[in-house]
Amino acid sequence: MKKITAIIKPFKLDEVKEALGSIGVQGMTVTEAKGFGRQKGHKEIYRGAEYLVDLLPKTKVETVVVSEMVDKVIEKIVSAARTGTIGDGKIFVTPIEKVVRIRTSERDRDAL
Amino acid sequence: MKKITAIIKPFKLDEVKEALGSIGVQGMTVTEAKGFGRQKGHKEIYRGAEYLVDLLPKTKVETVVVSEMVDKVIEKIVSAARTGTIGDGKIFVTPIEKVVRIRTSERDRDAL
Amino acid sequence: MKKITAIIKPFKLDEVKEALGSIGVQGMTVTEAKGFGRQKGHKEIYRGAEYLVDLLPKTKVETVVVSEMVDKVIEKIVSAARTGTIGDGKIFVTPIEKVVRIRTSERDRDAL
Amino acid sequence: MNAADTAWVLASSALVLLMTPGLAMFYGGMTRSKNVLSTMMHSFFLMALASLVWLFWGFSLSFATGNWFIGGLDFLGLTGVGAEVWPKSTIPASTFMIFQAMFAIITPALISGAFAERMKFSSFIVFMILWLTFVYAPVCHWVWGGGWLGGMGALDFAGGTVVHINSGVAALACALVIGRRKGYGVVPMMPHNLTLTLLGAGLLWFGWFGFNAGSALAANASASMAFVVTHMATAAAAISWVLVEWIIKGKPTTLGIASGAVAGLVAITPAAGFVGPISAVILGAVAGVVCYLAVLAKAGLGYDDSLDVVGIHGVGGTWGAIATGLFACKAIGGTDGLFFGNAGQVVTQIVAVGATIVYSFVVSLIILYVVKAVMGLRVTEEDEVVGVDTSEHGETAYNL
Amino acid sequence: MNAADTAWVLASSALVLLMTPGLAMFYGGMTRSKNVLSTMMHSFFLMALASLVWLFWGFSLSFATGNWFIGGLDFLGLTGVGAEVWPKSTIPASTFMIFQAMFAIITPALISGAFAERMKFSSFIVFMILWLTFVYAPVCHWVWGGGWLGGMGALDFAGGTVVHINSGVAALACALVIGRRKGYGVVPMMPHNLTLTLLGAGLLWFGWFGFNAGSALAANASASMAFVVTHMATAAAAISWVLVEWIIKGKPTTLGIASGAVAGLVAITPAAGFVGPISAVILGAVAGVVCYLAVLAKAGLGYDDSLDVVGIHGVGGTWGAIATGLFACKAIGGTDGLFFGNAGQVVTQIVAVGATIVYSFVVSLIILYVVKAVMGLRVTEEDEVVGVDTSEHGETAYNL
Amino acid sequence: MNAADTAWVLASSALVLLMTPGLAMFYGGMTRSKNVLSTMMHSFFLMALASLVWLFWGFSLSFATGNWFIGGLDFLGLTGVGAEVWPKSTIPASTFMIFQAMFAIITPALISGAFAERMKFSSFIVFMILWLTFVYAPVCHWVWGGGWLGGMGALDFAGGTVVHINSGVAALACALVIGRRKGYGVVPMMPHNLTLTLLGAGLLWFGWFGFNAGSALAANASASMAFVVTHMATAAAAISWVLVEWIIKGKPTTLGIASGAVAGLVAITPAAGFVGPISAVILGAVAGVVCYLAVLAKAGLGYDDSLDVVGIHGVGGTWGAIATGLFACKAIGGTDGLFFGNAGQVVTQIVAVGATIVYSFVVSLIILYVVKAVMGLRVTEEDEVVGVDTSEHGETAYNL
Ligand SMILES: Nc1ncnc2c1ncn2[C@@H]1O[C@H](COP(=O)(O)OP(=O)(O)O)[C@@H](O)[C@H]1O
Ligand SMILES: Nc1ncnc2c1ncn2[C@@H]1O[C@H](COP(=O)(O)OP(=O)(O)O)[C@@H](O)[C@H]1O
Ligand SMILES: Nc1ncnc2c1ncn2[C@@H]1O[C@H](COP(=O)(O)OP(=O)(O)O)[C@@H](O)[C@H]1O
Repeated sequence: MKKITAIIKPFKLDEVKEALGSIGVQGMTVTEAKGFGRQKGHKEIYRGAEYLVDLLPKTKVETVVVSEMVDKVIEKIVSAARTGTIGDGKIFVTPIEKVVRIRTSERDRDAL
Repeated sequence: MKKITAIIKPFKLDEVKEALGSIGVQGMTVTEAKGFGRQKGHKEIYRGAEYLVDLLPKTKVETVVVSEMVDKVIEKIVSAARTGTIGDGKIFVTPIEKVVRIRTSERDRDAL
Repeated sequence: MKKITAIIKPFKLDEVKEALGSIGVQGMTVTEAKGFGRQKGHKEIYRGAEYLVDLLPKTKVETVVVSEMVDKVIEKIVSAARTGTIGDGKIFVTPIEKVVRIRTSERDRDAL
Repeated sequence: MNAADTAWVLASSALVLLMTPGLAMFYGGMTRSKNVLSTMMHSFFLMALASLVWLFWGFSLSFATGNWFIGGLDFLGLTGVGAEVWPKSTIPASTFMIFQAMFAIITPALISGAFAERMKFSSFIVFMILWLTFVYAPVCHWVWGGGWLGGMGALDFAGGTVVHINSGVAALACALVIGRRKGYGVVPMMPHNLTLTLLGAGLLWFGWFGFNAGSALAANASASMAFVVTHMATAAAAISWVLVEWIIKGKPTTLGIASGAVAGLVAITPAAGFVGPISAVILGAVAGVVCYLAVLAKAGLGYDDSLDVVGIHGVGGTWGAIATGLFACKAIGGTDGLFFGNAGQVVTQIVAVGATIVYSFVVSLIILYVVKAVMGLRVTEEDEVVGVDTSEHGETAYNL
Repeated sequence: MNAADTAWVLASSALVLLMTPGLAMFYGGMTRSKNVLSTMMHSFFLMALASLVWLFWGFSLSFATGNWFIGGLDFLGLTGVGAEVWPKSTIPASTFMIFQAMFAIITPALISGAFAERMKFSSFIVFMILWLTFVYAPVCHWVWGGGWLGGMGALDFAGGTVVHINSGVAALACALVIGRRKGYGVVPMMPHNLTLTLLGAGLLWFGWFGFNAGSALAANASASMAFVVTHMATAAAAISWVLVEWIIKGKPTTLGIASGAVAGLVAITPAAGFVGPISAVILGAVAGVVCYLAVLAKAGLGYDDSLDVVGIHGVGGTWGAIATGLFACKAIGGTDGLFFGNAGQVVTQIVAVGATIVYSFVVSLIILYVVKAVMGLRVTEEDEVVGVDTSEHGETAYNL
Repeated sequence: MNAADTAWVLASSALVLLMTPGLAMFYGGMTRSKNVLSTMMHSFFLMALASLVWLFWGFSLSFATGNWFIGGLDFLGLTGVGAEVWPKSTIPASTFMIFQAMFAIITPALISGAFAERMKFSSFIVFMILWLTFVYAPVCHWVWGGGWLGGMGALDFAGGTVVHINSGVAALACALVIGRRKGYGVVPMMPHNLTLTLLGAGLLWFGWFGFNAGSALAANASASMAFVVTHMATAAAAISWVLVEWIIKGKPTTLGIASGAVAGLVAITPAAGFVGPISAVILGAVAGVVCYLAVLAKAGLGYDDSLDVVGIHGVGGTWGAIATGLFACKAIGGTDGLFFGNAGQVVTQIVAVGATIVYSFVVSLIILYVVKAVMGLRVTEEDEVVGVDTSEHGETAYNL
């Protein structure tokens, strides 16, 4: 099993959720984050004091899937989250060794 | 070493924290998250516009432990976080290659 | 590629960001978190009801880098985030199997 | 009709109206964020509901000529409550009526702090209609509408018995009958937004000048002195609460100063037109300490009065009503109290307090049991865990 | 000059001023958090901008002697608007002027709900200067300044046509010309902070007593009755809105009670000094239902009036103006309406409503097209996605 | 005694009281979220503390007959401050006293913006008791209580010297003695909640009508004109601040409009009853620009006046006091200023300004050094990093 972590633009969340649903991904966990990268930030001004805000709002979507699904999931996320402008975000894949469903103690594939 | 990530219902956090403390887990990091899964959401209504809210508040608890502890930790989390109703959440285990304690630069097991 | 996750004190974020920038780390994702560990919390009092707050504000910084960079990154984070007092935080390293840049579909090293 | 007095009482009516949104903020900030809207809804809904009850029958039952216990039906639907001057005043009857309407709003709104975070909204509505009719209207009539307590010489300038003891005692009945919140004493139940609570406290302090100084029903020296002592008692109570908690718990808190201020406002309410500034300071300082200790004691007593209506309005109102019998000074208004040589006034005050406590408690209990039997009082456990904002109202307060 | 009346109108002026920050909260809470500052800026900027327009030419065009359509130039820069008593009143001209200034602030501020979350700030300023000059001033003159509608006997106690229909119709023009928000109907656009909206509703209710009862321009029985019916209509509308949504959508909401209260306040505005309490309850109850349905209907009609200015102020104001022709009662003030035997008043009201709708809509459209042609109305799509707080104002509301 | 004037001054007193919670919001929103409660506590605690100081000795030292420098002891504990009419007014002494009490609250509360986010709470209390006694009471006496500045003909309608210059200069002393916040200029210190700041600005604007128009002590044409010019100067300053920052920094901000409005309110305060509307616009417009530049200059000067008390109240108050000497017009009230042919008035104003600056600065410094020596002024560095809400008050503002 693998965990796919996608850092996306916040307003793309609904589209990504839908895209994943369409290929049967049944669960995901979403966190608010701030991202720093190539995308340039903006200036904020408070009574004349200027701050460069280069940590921009991003949404982190994590979903654990069976290894066979990984490529399909990536593809779906990419097509749903892409706007073509800098800052669209990244996808990371990490290995998952065990999964447990708390409610039933089911394990691994059964737990997804 | 392994990282155990538990996605739980927010009001179970105190019990999980206590349960982990009882087996000597000395550190953890907690993040607010929103979860999507089998648990059905609720409808919200704002001046007649209805929204299905299917991203539900969850709490993500991450703790890095030595590999021997993994099963005990999982067991403790499961028993503390279970309510038996849908949405109780999941536990994921991932490998950790290195750990560093920032204050002392201690490494790995010593750093936990 | 590896993911380096640093749990640091929030007011150290800017220094860490700068330190990473200085060695060419081009991207990172930052999340607000609460940490539990050796650092003792504080008491809060609301109309006489006392609560021990032992989940303290922390900032989680995640950056995915090529494997060769790992040690340099760790070193930089440690020196930027250290105050020498309990609660300075931890650094964890995890394997990353794939990286995709959403905007371009570039993969792995190219995607960082 | 006196235009200046009318201007003052109309302005005061607006000020008292604002106290209820103020209360909504004050209470709302103290709940957990999943229940803030429900708590604010209680206050806002009463701004509407209590007004209509007042218009259709509440004002009549309180103020139309009746017997020792309850008013008559002459003013049903506000018939005949118009431009003519209200007896023993210099303002139109409609002005008097609307000023009093604001009191009929805030009193039940105060109660709602006791059952915050778990009350079923439909049951809330039914309870409140019954309570306004069977508790508020009679007690209001007793004191201000020609009933037996006023007749016997009990002093209540702006509502110590009618508003505060009454709501505080009903709150105790509510807390006892509805039971504790799930997780009470186990999971932390911290205020979710103290800036909201402080804002509410500020609006309450501001609006209370209308409540107390407006109760003079004229823009005269009595109103002015009521204004002064309201302010000074509040100042003293705010400080005494903060100091006592600083000594006992080690920190002076902002929730403490907000709570202390409200305790002072409550305690000075019955005394406002009858005492001088130094008396007000003593009265207020004692209120801050006594209410703080009453709130502390709650933990030991076991009931879950979510937002401390009993400790602040019940205890503070009782202290204020009795203290009126101690500090009242004829030179300022009303009659003399114990410290000015008239021991009998304390007895009268204690009788008024006792009668209000017993009546309000018993009738509130009866109403609660009836509503509970018919439709239940609490949301389901699951709804309570999710939060009543979502389960009862289909809303979330914050999407930041 | 009568000091009591002056005191009352000055206090009312302050109350009406506070409505605009109240509106900023009410509106701000309903936007997404990335646009809350921009929305509040609209209201706050108008507190400044409309005041200066008023001072330099707005008051003169509205109230100086002129013709049937527009006032004269005698009061440009407030020349001669000082201590002397304002005609047919007992207050200084300066008091009358500043009371009216507050209406000239809130009316355009109301419109801003229609184009929230996407309007260019510079275009907003230009639009508002033109709108105040070419729409607000004439319509105000028609009704209150000696123009044709007042002359013909149209009743508008406190601004049903001048303020609410006028702003509601202009809002429709704005929503149509500026177009829908990006993602409207697709991405969820939930209110980001309902406690802010409730606070705003509370401040509006409070301030509206100045708006309506202050419009009597005296501290008399008319002011008192205006105060009473304002309160009671609002109560009725708040409840009827909540009940109808409870029936239709299954939950009684806090946004509903806030919206219903505002709908009631809007609808009673033209009728305030002319109707009795029971009429006010009926008028308000209908307003709650009608405005709720108007808001529901928006989804079908396709335009994106972000914060429902059309449904609440346009529809509520229209209902209120017509209802004034139904429920007005000479015994209370003004002339009789249909239900008191004078059918002609409804016709007069309908003419006034119709004229205001047509004039306001057409001239607002023209101004919008001119501004659009010259400088554009909307921010870029990218700026809209990021949020106008950052892109137009370089700020973020919350760093919690 | 005149009832209308009493009604107006009582209403104004309530309005001025509300300014302090308004200030708490205004200031609180600008701090980081870990320090918001502590900042609000400063204002709320002063609502209580300054009131008691006022009651026991402050009012007497300010207003009892004394010498050129300080008042007498006749009114200690408010002895004899009751229903009788206050000299040269038509209102009860108690009304005059409580109106003035509100000024004694807000003045020290204004100072607290200078040391926000790092002051020890116990030292805060001691400093404020001393400051009210040794700085506020004398300066108040000089100007309004029969002291030398009033005697010499200095014009200060509502407190330009007493309130604003006085607090602004004390703030400078505080900022210099307490030192900069840890991380000042290095870590970002953005406002944590601008909606709170805007709300505060709205409440300040609203309450300031009581402050300035109430200072007429009567509901007359002078109050009315003070109201008008207060509003218009504020409008002009809000716009000029926003325009100048738009030009210099490229964006018009909401913090800018809030700050500009306050700058305008400050600057018009001494001039309120003495100038006409056009003068007020000029006075306000200049205030917006000057205060903006003063705030910008802070960065260069190196002290850390956290919330810009010096730039807004010190500089704005100074400009306003001098401008009173320029724009004052006998036809409106007081005496003529330079532009109306009386050059001497500017000199008088400058003397008053200079005397206040020197006295307030020196005595504030002395008090600060004494408190610092005895008990320290700052929290520990660790407490500052954690935030003073937790370390000093054991609370967290938000648990959302
Ligand atoms: N090396 C990295 N490690 C972790 N997160 C990253 C990394 N690089 C980028 N990100 C995340 O991806 C987001 C988008 O990256 P950015 O460089 O701005 O644009 P793009 O992905 O289009 O090249 C960043 O805001 C950050 O959250
Ligand atoms: N495949 C997954 N990847 C990541 N998180 C998941 C996944 N499946 C479930 N979750 C998380 O676990 C939570 C509970 O899952 P859910 O399906 O609702 O109930 P249960 O775990 O009881 O079957 C979800 O809200 C989500 O946060
Ligand atoms: N085993 C762990 N797993 C995950 N996070 C941890 C672990 N131990 C510590 N942390 C995180 O690191 C932070 C600092 O740890 P703490 O024990 O307080 O101090 P120190 O790192 O200086 O020894 C904690 O607040 C927590 O967020």
